[in-house]
Amino acid sequence: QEGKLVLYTSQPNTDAQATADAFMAKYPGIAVEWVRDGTPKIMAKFRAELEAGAPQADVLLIADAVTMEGLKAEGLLLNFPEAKAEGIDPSLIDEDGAYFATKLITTGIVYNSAATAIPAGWADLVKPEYKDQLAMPSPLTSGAALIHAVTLTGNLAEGWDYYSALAANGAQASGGNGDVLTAVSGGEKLYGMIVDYLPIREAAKGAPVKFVFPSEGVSAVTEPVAILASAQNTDNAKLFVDFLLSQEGQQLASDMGYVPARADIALPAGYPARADIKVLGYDAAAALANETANKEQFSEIFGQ
Amino acid sequence: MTIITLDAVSKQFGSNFAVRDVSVTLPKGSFTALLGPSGCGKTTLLRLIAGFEQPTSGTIQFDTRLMAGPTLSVAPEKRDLGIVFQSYALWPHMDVAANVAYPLRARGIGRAEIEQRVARALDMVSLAGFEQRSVDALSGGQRQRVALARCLVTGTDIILLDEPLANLDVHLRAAMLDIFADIHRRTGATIVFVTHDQSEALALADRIVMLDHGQVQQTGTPQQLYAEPANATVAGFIGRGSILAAQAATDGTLLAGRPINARGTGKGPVQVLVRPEAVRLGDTGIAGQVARCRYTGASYETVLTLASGETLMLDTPNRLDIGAAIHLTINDAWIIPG
Amino acid sequence: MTIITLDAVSKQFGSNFAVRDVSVTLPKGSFTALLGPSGCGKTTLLRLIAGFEQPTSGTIQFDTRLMAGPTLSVAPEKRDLGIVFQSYALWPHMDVAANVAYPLRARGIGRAEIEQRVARALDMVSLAGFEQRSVDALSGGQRQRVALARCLVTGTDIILLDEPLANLDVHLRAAMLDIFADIHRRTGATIVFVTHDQSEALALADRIVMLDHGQVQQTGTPQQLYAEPANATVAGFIGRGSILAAQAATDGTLLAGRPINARGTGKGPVQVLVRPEAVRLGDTGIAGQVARCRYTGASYETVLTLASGETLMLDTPNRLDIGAAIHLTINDAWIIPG
Amino acid sequence: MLPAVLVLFAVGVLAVLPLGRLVTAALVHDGVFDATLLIQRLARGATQRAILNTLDTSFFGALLALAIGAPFAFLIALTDMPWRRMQGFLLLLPLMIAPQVTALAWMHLLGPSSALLGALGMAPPPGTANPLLGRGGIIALFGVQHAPIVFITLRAGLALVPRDYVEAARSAGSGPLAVVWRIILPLLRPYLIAAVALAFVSGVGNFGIPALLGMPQNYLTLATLIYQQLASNGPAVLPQVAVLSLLIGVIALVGVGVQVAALRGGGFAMGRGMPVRFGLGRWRWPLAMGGLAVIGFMLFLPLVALVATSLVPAYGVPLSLSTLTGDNYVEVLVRQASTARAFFNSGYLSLLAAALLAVLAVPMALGLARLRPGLRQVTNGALELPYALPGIVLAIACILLFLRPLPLLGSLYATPWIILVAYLMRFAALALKPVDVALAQIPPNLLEAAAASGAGPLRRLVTIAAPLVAPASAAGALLVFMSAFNELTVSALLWSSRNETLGVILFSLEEAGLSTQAAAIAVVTVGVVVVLLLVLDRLGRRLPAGTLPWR
Ligand SMILES: Nc1ncnc2c1ncn2[C@@H]1O[C@H](COP(=O)(O)OP(=O)(O)OP(=O)(O)O)[C@@H](O)[C@H]1O
Ligand SMILES: Nc1ncnc2c1ncn2[C@@H]1O[C@H](COP(=O)(O)OP(=O)(O)OP(=O)(O)O)[C@@H](O)[C@H]1O
Ligand SMILES: [Mg+2]
Ligand SMILES: [Mg+2]
Repeated sequence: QEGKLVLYTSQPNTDAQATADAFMAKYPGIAVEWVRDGTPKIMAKFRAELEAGAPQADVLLIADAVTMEGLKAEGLLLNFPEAKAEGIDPSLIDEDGAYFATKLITTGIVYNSAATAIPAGWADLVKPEYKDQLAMPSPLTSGAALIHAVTLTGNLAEGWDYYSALAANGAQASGGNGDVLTAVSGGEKLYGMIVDYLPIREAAKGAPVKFVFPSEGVSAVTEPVAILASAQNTDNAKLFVDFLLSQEGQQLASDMGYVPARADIALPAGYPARADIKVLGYDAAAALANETANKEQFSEIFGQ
Repeated sequence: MTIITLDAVSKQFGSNFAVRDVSVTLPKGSFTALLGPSGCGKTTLLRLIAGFEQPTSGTIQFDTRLMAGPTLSVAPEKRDLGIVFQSYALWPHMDVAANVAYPLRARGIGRAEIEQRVARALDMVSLAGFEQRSVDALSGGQRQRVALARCLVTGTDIILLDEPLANLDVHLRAAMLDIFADIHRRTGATIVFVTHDQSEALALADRIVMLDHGQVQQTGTPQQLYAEPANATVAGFIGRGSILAAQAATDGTLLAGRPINARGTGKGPVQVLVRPEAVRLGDTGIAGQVARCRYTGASYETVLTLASGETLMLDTPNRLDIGAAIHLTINDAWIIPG
Repeated sequence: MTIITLDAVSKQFGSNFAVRDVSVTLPKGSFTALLGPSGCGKTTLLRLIAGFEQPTSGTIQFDTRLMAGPTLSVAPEKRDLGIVFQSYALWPHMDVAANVAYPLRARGIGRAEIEQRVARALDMVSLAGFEQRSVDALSGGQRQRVALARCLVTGTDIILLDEPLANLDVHLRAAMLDIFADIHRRTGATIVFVTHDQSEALALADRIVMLDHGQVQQTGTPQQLYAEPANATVAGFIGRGSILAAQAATDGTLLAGRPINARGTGKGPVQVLVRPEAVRLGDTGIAGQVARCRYTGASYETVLTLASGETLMLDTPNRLDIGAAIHLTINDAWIIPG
Repeated sequence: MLPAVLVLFAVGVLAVLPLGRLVTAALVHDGVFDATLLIQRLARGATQRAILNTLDTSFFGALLALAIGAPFAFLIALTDMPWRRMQGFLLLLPLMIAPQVTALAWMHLLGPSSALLGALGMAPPPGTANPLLGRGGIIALFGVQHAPIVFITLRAGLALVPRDYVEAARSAGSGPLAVVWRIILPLLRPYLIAAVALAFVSGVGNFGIPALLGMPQNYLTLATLIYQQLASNGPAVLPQVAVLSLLIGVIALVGVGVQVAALRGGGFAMGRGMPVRFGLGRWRWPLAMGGLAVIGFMLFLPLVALVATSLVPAYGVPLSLSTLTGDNYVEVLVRQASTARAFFNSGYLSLLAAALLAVLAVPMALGLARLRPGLRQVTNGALELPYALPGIVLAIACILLFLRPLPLLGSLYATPWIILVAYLMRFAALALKPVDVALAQIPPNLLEAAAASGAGPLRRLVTIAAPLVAPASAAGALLVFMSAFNELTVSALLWSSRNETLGVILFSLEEAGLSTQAAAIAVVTVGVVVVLLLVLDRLGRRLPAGTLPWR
């Protein structure tokens, strides 16, 4: 229980620091070095290292499972079936133990308090009163947004036609979730598709935004953690994974304002009861297989 | 053909007087040299006349028109004068013809007339055929002449020249002297030129205003300044010569105890200016010792030390040995006033 | 005290010869002027000696040491010479003492000795007490002297000066002439100086190398070049004078049909050089008409037109009227060879 | 000979190496030259649109920069307008402030939640898109951001116009305006072209402004297209990205080429002389006020908006006495250890880069001066490329280059030194330019006099050339420091644990939707820059004239 651990993560800075701090508090002998960036960029970094033949990271903690699926398919992940993952819905865990969900980040609807129409579900967003007022993250930029698109098109009856209707209604798809929050809280757009924790946290600080869990259900990403096959510090990496999945690690996620993956940990303030959140499912393997097609479909609809 | 009148003109930069209390009248059609050592205020005076500087006090008039005074200053572009800078200030982005035509364009004169007048001006400075040349492709003397043509082209009555020959070599300088004299004769303009070279001033001007420390030392014809300098500054600056102590009385002037032929007035101990050409070697007369002898081609410029310790300059046809004892007589001297 | 020998030195820039086939020997302790009009290659020749340029062909030797040749060129810093540039090239970020001390520092000389030698060098140029001055706070003449001190401080045997007086005013120039002469006497160094001013060359040098178009026109003492110029170029460049057509025969030389006293040799139609001081006005003799008369202070420089249409320059004590008919005799003339 | 070889080596390391690596990635696949990727890329609508957008915004942005910078250059360099120096100083600030921060400030100023406009009751209603988004906004901010470049370039040219030229024209009968139009402008033409070309190249390489103002509307320039490609497809598209980088490189090269040609071909030998100074007469004060108003609008309003944003608890909360809070500052400065670290990291990395480049610049410039003119041009161009390319491209090149351990040095990757190396590559041109100019102005005699004094090449370099160009290399170092301190895109891919830079922190806060905290950091950065500049201004009184661009 000593040495170091290199963590590549897409968690926001503050959360990354808190996670590392908590782990190091538990294992004082291990020095965590973490690098934080958006999922695509942290992956770009990882891939560049890979290309040059010297990957640095031991553990990846990134937004979505689809990317993990891809890495797994390339054989870049270390299987860790003996991880202590009890209490976590098995559907959230890779069957070979290549990656594990650490929390649930759902995507719903945010609106500016100045908005007159209050959306209740996804279907509302294509109505005329929402014309030109919707901001959404682009799947080309955000991994969560891609899964969201896959989930919605898979679960809503309209499929991709829903997105076409959004586009026809003047929705603006670009950037990441932070951009959507900025646009909506800044009043430039009145509505947005966005991950839950951002608006809930900002609303608590007084930002003029409210978050809605749409009636049709929400998509969710699981912020999976995985050990890389190329890891130098495999033992420490395993300790880290176990820590994240433990009650302690899960409580930490909740304290940071996320929906924890373990059912036995309470949700943070500002969220409805766990039972009231209807998470829509999706097929990660299919999502991976169709990743390019989905992105192209999206690009086509939104003319990008 | 304009009278330029400066009345008690001073110009201060900060607390430093560049020009102090200058009053001069430059008559119609005169050709005046502003002469003086470096930093004496010549350029400043010229720039005051041109309107690039405003006098701190005093007035400047062209004929009866007030150009600069306590409350008023006519902009340079409204003074209708021509100026040639030491740097020539030819605009490198225009060819010769365009440079010369510029003042006419600025006056809104028609194309045909411009062409004709430019040709005339270039002709006057013997540069016909150079119209399309780039100014970068001209020699110093040619540039100088283009600058002159540019200032002549409007037929202005006042031409100002700042050290017009300073950048030219000896032979070009002689040629330009002729051109200036010729232009003056042909245009009859009132010309003012700045120089620190006394030989230029003597050769060219019909009047010299000698300045030092911003103040006028003497105004007069070249002959007056050479033969009868108003003070030691002028005497030391113009021509070669030696300033010696002498005793003046009503019945004559004594130098080294011997009577000399001295012009001017003075009483008691005075200073006299002795020009080299007024000194003759002889077997008798004032005694001296050769201190230095320098070849000039035509003769040797010899410097003697007199018994008083003063030095005296004269020209000798042969090299004299350093230290040789000789005698000399002084045919002419000028008692320096004051 | 080094002999500088240039043997068939040429320097081309592109296809243009700046220096062409120059062979001269500058004896130990000589004081040589490189004289010539602008662009004749004086500076290039000096820079070849200093090592800033490499000859295209030919060799340069100091005593018996080959400095530059077909395959070799000693770097300037290894030639152990002093040079003073026209621009003085003082380093503005060092004070006077540091400027002068620099060559000693570069030679790794000790602090105490440096101080002493700098003081001696500054003393030699009468600048003791200026050690701590910034070079920007010096006048032109003072800068010139600092540059000179910098080049004297190492006690070098070769001193090169490029137009050392060109930027100074008349009075400073005279003072610097004395200083150079003095330095030469005291150090006995082999001095080469570049100038385009013939009077400087005449006054200062003991040998003159006159260049034109990169080629040596004549080498000799000042008196030789003045009195017996080797060709029309030298005759026209040095001193004032007129070049006139004459007829030479064994029994004498005829000018305008009258016999004149001509030195030199020649047969048939020749050109003679007539200096102004060799011309006397008289009642009889060669006839001429006054074309121009210019005041110089001591006299009037008068130009006559002769019957042949040629012009002749002389000095007259009074202003003559333009167009007046006069007669003159020529006491001395030089038959220009070739 | 030796200096030339050394320079070529340095340029090779600083410029050719990273670019060559990119070119190989773009055009060589499996060891054979293969341009199909390039052609495929060019055939795509998105690429063509991005090229067009890049040219469009950069060109009109440069023109706008000219329109803003030129009048100031004229007024400040040529007239007796009051407060000239202060205005010159303030006008340089946009250059010292990161483009992202500028864009952020303007968006906060003009959006519906603008605290400032809100207080005036002029804020657009909620639901109004930010007027700055899209082409117009990008052009406008390019204009603001690059006006200082035009200003500096033109001022350098104006300082060379001798007074005599102007006075000759005035005594020829031209009034001041005619003189400006007919004499000064034509003389300045090469500088005008160079200024526009420089502003244009800066626009081509700019990422921050089109990222904040264009990407939300899918208005992409080449720089943002590269970013988006990387972001959405990951490094799998590295070759594609390299191809796009080449395109940017070509456009930038053309701009640089125009600039070089302008300053060389059309350059007039202008004599040195007293500088020109026009008296404005009764227009003095009105013009000074007008100038200040423009600067106020360009600089202060957006900065005030940024400050306002940094003082509310969450973005969108209106600023009032009850919402006023210093929490964002406390959060970023005290609670997040990473911010303090970032200040330190950015500080010492920029300082090191500036110092190293300042020292290197003198021998490099000396060596450059020895190259054959043609080779010299090429070398200069090569050095400018890493500056003109978007930082993210350079970063990728650096990763490709330095990931594997180097002999002697080991791997630079995951150390701060890789950022330093990238800074050295990126900003070498900035440091070299002023030194190059200054060196050209040293009379060769000064060096020859040293040689004749017995000083060898090294001694001449150390004792003569270096001290004489020290002011210029200090000025270059200052530019490097400011640029590196504000830089976001290079370090974005190169930072590693505990080696984050200010830009990285700012960007990730913005990305996480924490606009208020991002604003707080931006405000602090601007503050630091201004304080630094003021300190320099103080020092500047003892430096030779012209060392600091505003003095
Ligand atoms: N713009 C200025 N500001 C301050 N001082 C000035 C200015 N112009 C001239 N001076 C000072 O005024 C004095 C006279 O300068 P001016 O240029 O008229 O001299 P000058 O006689 O033309 O000298 P030179 O022969 O060297 O050209 C000098 O002491 C000079 O330093
Ligand atoms: N570095 C150079 N490159 C090309 N040509 C040159 C160079 N240096 C000098 N020249 C040419 O060589 C010729 C001689 O120049 P040099 O400088 O030696 O003349 P100079 O006699 O010193 O003239 P000046 O009296 O004007 O200083 C000129 O035609 C000049 O243009
Ligand atoms: Mg002057
Ligand atoms: Mg020369």
